[in-house]
Amino acid sequence: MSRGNLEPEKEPVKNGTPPKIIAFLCNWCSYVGADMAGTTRLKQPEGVEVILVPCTGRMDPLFPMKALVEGAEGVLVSGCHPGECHHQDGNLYARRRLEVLKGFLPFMGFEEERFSYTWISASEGKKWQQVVTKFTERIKSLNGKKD
Amino acid sequence: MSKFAYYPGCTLEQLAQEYDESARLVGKFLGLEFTELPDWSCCGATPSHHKNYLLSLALAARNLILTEEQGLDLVAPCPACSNRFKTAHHDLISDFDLLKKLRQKFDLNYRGEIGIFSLLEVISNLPFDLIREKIVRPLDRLRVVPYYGCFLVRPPEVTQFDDPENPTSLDNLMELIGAQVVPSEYKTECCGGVLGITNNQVISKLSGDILETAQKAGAQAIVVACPLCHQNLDLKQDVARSGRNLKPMPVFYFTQLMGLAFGINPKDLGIPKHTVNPMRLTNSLIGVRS
Amino acid sequence: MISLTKPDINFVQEVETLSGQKVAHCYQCGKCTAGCPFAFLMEDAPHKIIHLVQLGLQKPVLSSPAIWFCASCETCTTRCPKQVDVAKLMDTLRELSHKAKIIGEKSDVRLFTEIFLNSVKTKGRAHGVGIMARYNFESGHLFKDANKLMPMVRQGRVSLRQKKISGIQNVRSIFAKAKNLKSF
Amino acid sequence: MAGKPIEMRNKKTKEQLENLKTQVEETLSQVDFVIGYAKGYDVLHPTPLFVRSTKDAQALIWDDFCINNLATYLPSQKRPGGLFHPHEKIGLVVKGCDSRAVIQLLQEGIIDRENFKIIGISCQGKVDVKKLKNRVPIERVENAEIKEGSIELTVDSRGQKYPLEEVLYSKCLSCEYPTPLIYDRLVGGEGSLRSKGPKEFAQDPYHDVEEFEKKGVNERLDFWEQEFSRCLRCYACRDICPFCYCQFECIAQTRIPHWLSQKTASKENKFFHMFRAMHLAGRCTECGECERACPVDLPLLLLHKKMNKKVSELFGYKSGINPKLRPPLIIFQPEEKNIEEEKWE
Amino acid sequence: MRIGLFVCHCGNNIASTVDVKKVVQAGLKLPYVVFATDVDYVCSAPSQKNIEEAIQEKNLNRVVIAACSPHVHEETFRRVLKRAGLNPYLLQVANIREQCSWIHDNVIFATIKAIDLVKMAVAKVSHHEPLVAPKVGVEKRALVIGGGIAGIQAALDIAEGNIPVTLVEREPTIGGAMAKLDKAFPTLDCAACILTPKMAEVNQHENIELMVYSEIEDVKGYVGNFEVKIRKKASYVDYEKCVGCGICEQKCPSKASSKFNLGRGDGKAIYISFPQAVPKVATISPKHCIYFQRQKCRVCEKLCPADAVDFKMQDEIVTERFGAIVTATGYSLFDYSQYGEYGGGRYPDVMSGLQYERFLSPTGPSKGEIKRPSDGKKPETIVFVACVGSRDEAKGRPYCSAVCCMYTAKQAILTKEHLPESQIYVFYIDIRATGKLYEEFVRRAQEEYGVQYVRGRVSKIYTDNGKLKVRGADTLLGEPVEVDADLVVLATGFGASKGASTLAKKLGISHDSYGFFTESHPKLKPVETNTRGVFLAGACQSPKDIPATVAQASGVASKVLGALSKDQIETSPLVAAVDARRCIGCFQCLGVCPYKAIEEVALNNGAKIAEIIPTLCQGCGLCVATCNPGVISLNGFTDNQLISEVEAIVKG
Repeated sequence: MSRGNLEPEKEPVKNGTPPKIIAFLCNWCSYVGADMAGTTRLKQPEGVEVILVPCTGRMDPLFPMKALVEGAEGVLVSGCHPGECHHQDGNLYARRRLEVLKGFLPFMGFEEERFSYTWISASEGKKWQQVVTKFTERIKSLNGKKD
Repeated sequence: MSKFAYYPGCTLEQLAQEYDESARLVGKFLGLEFTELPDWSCCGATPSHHKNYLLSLALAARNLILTEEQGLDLVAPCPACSNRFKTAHHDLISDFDLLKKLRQKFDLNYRGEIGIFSLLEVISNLPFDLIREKIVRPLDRLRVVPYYGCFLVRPPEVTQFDDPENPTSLDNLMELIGAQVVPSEYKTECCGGVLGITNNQVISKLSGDILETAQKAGAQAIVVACPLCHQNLDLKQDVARSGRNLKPMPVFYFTQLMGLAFGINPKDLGIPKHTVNPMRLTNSLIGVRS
Repeated sequence: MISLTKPDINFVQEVETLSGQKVAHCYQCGKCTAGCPFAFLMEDAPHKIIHLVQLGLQKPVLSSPAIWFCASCETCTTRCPKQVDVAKLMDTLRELSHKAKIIGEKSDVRLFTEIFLNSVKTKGRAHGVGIMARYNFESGHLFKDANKLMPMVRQGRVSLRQKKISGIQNVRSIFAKAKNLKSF
Repeated sequence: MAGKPIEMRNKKTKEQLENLKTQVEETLSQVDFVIGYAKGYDVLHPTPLFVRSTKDAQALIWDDFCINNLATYLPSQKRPGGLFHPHEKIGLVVKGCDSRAVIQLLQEGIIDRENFKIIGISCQGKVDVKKLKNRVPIERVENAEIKEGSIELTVDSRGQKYPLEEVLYSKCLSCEYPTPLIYDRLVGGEGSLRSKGPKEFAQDPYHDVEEFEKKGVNERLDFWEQEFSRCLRCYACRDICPFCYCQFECIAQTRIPHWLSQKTASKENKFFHMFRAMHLAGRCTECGECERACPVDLPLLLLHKKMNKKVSELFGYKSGINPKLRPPLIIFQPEEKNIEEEKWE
Repeated sequence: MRIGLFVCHCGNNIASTVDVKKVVQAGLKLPYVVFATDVDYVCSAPSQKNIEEAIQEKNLNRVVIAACSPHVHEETFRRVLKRAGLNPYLLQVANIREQCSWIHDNVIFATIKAIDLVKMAVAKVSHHEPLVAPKVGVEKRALVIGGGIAGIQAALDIAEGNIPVTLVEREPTIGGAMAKLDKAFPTLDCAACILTPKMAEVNQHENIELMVYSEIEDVKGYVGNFEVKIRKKASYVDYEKCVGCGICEQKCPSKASSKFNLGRGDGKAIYISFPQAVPKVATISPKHCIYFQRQKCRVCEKLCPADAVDFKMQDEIVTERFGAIVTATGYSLFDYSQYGEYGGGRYPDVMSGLQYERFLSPTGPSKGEIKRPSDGKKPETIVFVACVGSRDEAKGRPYCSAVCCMYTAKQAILTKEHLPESQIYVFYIDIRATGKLYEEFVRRAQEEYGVQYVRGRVSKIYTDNGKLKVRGADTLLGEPVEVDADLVVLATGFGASKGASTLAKKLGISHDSYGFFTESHPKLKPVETNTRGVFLAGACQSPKDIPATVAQASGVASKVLGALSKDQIETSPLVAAVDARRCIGCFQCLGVCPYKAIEEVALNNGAKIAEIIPTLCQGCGLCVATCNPGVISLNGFTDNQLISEVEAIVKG
């Protein structure tokens, strides 16, 4: 259990409330991975809210877009590793669409750091912890720059 | 039965006389009848089986046979000896060819009908009440680490005595005489044994560790049941302590401490003979200002 | 490059019959080494010695100083999960090394063994002082533990003389016979 | 600075018109009607013309203002209740740029090749009325003619003159396909600003995108905030787009799914234009009709060009060129060599 | 709409970091929430009862349960709703344990987050609609692909359950790899003796139709209703007529190497794989047949007493319907010629384990005598090399093949029994002997048979006047070592069976990067695949030994019998559906569906629209994300449901 890299989370009052981040996780790999992180008690920042999707193939780029426009501070999408999609190729379609979105958002005035996607297998609880922690830190420092 | 053939062995005859004396005294106190095995010879000790297995058997067998002639069980205060005897006995009775070979080639006619015990074994098997009622001055100021060493408990199928990894017989005896037993993870780690004679490195590491843990654990003394251990821990304690920040620490034979508890005079128990001066501690134990 | 081809089967058999141990039973878990108080002195740890025997590599085994560092504390034997009597194995290897006249570089122990047994052979009992003196003399480090000796003499703990036991004859015959006998 | 080709320009345009008329007439025998251009309410605003007879054909025009992308009509051909009777065969006058839309629609399987005929007509660039706007009161323009590389306007019966490259559509200045990429008949052979015209006419099609990308992220944010705050959500941009063939089903107005409300809040408008850009990513052929149709002059093409730029960077794909290809976002590669995924170590 | 909210303490698992009471209070303020309470263990039997009662008394029509991950108890709670007379799909679970209380320390923020999660769930559940699981009729026949021990066992067990089985095998005989084995560890019983009776049984069983020398051409349909095209390859011998007398093989003048003996030993162009082949029929391999090569010969045709030879035979494709499919396509051995350092297949006396097995076998090329292929001499020193093509990332095989340790020990023992004088070395990295009696077996090889195990990988094998020099290391000695061997046996590892990935595509199941088929859940659904009605048995899923394979095959049989026991099967209602009134017929969805579940249908106004076959749809939602006008919606994950979740977070 590495709380070490989460020291800042220890006194949230100092840090202010954790940034609101929406994470879309696929039902077969990443959601299970996130659960795994839970069962192994891997501490994580509190701001991350998970939305379950059946497969990253379901990821219409409009969801992250909507979330950001509506004021989410960061959006993360995670699915099965390429080649291991439970629904064959859903994540490979998603990769193309999300990558285009990723390139488009900065053009519209959203820092590119605010959106990302990754692959997390059912057994990679540890990786999930690392990703959300890194991502949250990233958003924090962005907000830091803002004000 | 409280009648035994008593086998002092070469060490007790010489370097460890205080063990011999205290053993006989305490034995008497507890109503154990020790008659020294007539014309006993060396048990063979480690060197014999280091060099020649049959030799080691034969040398041990000679004494076993003498015992059988006495119609008594054998008690050897020195675990090195008792262990040799037990091993020989064990090997001989479990391998008939070996027994035959011994008869034919050495005409050593061992029947294997005797019991072989270390002194600690005999005494710790006595009913505790019998011991308790002999106690006149419990050593309740003594914090001591009981140290067993190798030969008493290993290998179990040979020694048939106590737990090879965590023996308690000596602990119990010490508690019985009022002493406070300080536990030590090293109670059965080797002190260096026979290698101690030829190799000081061994002493300073192995015996050193034993001393250090004992002292760190807050013990005032170590109690042993083996003259070889005593030699490495007491006689050669300067070597053992070398390079370690340790105070000198007296090492007693369990018979000596029991003797003290029974009110026997330290001198008669050969306590002053030790290399590391035990007298201040001894006196404090028996309430004599020194 | 060690060649494993054509291992010395006889050697393996000799070890196994002498010690009554089957070396093949050892699966090299290393527990013996882990528990051996003397491992810190050994170039070849106990489990490695056994493995060398398994491979039938006589010379490296018998010439290994390690076998002389075993004080028969029996820790290995007591703890071996495959019930191999390692200490016994070590005895056997020393015995064979004696026979094969292969002597490990560190032969102090061996020297002591000789002197000790000699003393027993002549007197029937081991004569501490005699042995020490003799050993110091032959091993070259004179006055080793001399500082210890004197007080003991004063205390009369050690007598400089040692009388023979009356049954010395049969002790000597034991030595004689043992010498001539093959151990198995 | 005006080069020879410009002088030939008017002559050529007139020849083309004659040629066009005959082509249309001939095409009529194969289709139910041909869509071309006719004079609108003024010289600057030609309007689509549905030619059902040789008589109608006489109303056809072809001048420097015929910008409308007629391909926009094609998708409704398939849809019942659309503009035409189902599967009426159509003839279409198509410029080089418009032809990309036709190809893209074919690629998406929205139209069947056998259901229409294309009369390709090569083009030398059209005049951007919006560029005139901020020079003259265009509602009072009585006549417009191109002479010696510049446009001569008659406003309130007084003549005014502007260099051609100042008033041509930006897309024309960087036109790569003056001649249609697909057609059954071709009018006027080749004739391109790019090939024939002066060098400075040729421009990098994405220079404006790159310019904008240089701005800081907050600057970009504010820019769009401002722009979209003007959007009326009249959906003209969408309705004129050849690829917004969802028409009434567009999620901008549905309740199921309910992506955004109808209030013209800048947030809502922004999301509308963003998702439209997303939907058009790799499909938009940059005809610019959305921008032309926009009553408040939003720089919409900038969005779509950005998307196309990204798509071509990622998948080396350009829309409306090859009818055999599949749109990039409904296919994938097991290994995407141009996608650099984020490492989370 | 009346939503009921139940927040679980889960003992202290949740309550210790989430202020459950606060969550309940916050919940009560949410739209449509008419009832909210906290529960100690919401999954406990009494709590379930309470929820049922609450649903009825408060007449709730939506339920949100904030507790552990939906993956743990969603099904449980759906049943609760059902018992309470509510549609089971009007439930939403908020995961406030795995993804909240267990990963946070700070009570304030953990509680805030829990409340957010509840908000999301409430928002989403208010968009829930009652769903009904579609039912489909069931074709009560099973297809088993692969006639190895896995397929044989599965077929027999299914057939015993009175379900007709078609067993398809691509070779001319069933038996698979096991038929090639001499003996089987750890019992050392003769492989043939235990296998051939089963093969015969397959042949005779009234419920089993055997189709050898056939392959799967195409698979359509879905659980209960698969339509499978099977290609019967031309064997040029009429299996109906052939009596397996073998005269043709004796008299055939051609030369070929025996496929059954893996290229070791001679064969003929027309061949019967092995004496106990089932069916015992001859097959012609055109590649070697003189007639096919040079248009003359036809000796077999002349001599065949049953006149079964038919040179004009063509491939034939038959179409059959099945309710369930079992894939038991086994494995392929790693090709050891990829190891240049081991001779890359140049040395005749270096062979694979299975090839060596043939030499041990009485039916093998040397009639069970161990001889060096090179000179036919009895080998004195034999070296076995473990992990050839296993646990070797450089060769793209990082996994353990699970059986090599054991078959190596077996072959070492058998060798010792054949040649007691031989000296045997086994180079290994670790011994993997986890099965029943396995470790004991490996110990026996060393302790009783004196097989010399050397811990270390072999680095190079090269020839040196007639000997194979095997250069390895003894990592226990920490020394490089060398053995002069007469014969070297490489314990080649398992790979996916040839053509596995193509078959996977046809079946719509997925496979891992090595080509082994992927099970539905590594622990809890080891024989199911992500395509309902398609099951896995044996080494096609991962390297397995015979006991494990047979066990899985029987497991599969029970699954198949279970699936085919009903007259109708309920499929998941969480599938996509097209809004026919809105579909614009662009058909972009058609191309992306991985399950071929979308088809084009014409409305009577002539318009063409997309339609989804619910029983085929696996609910991945790819089509939904592809549909620009959003006319496709995925039950349980509609745009509005997900949007409402997003808004619950950012607006809430």
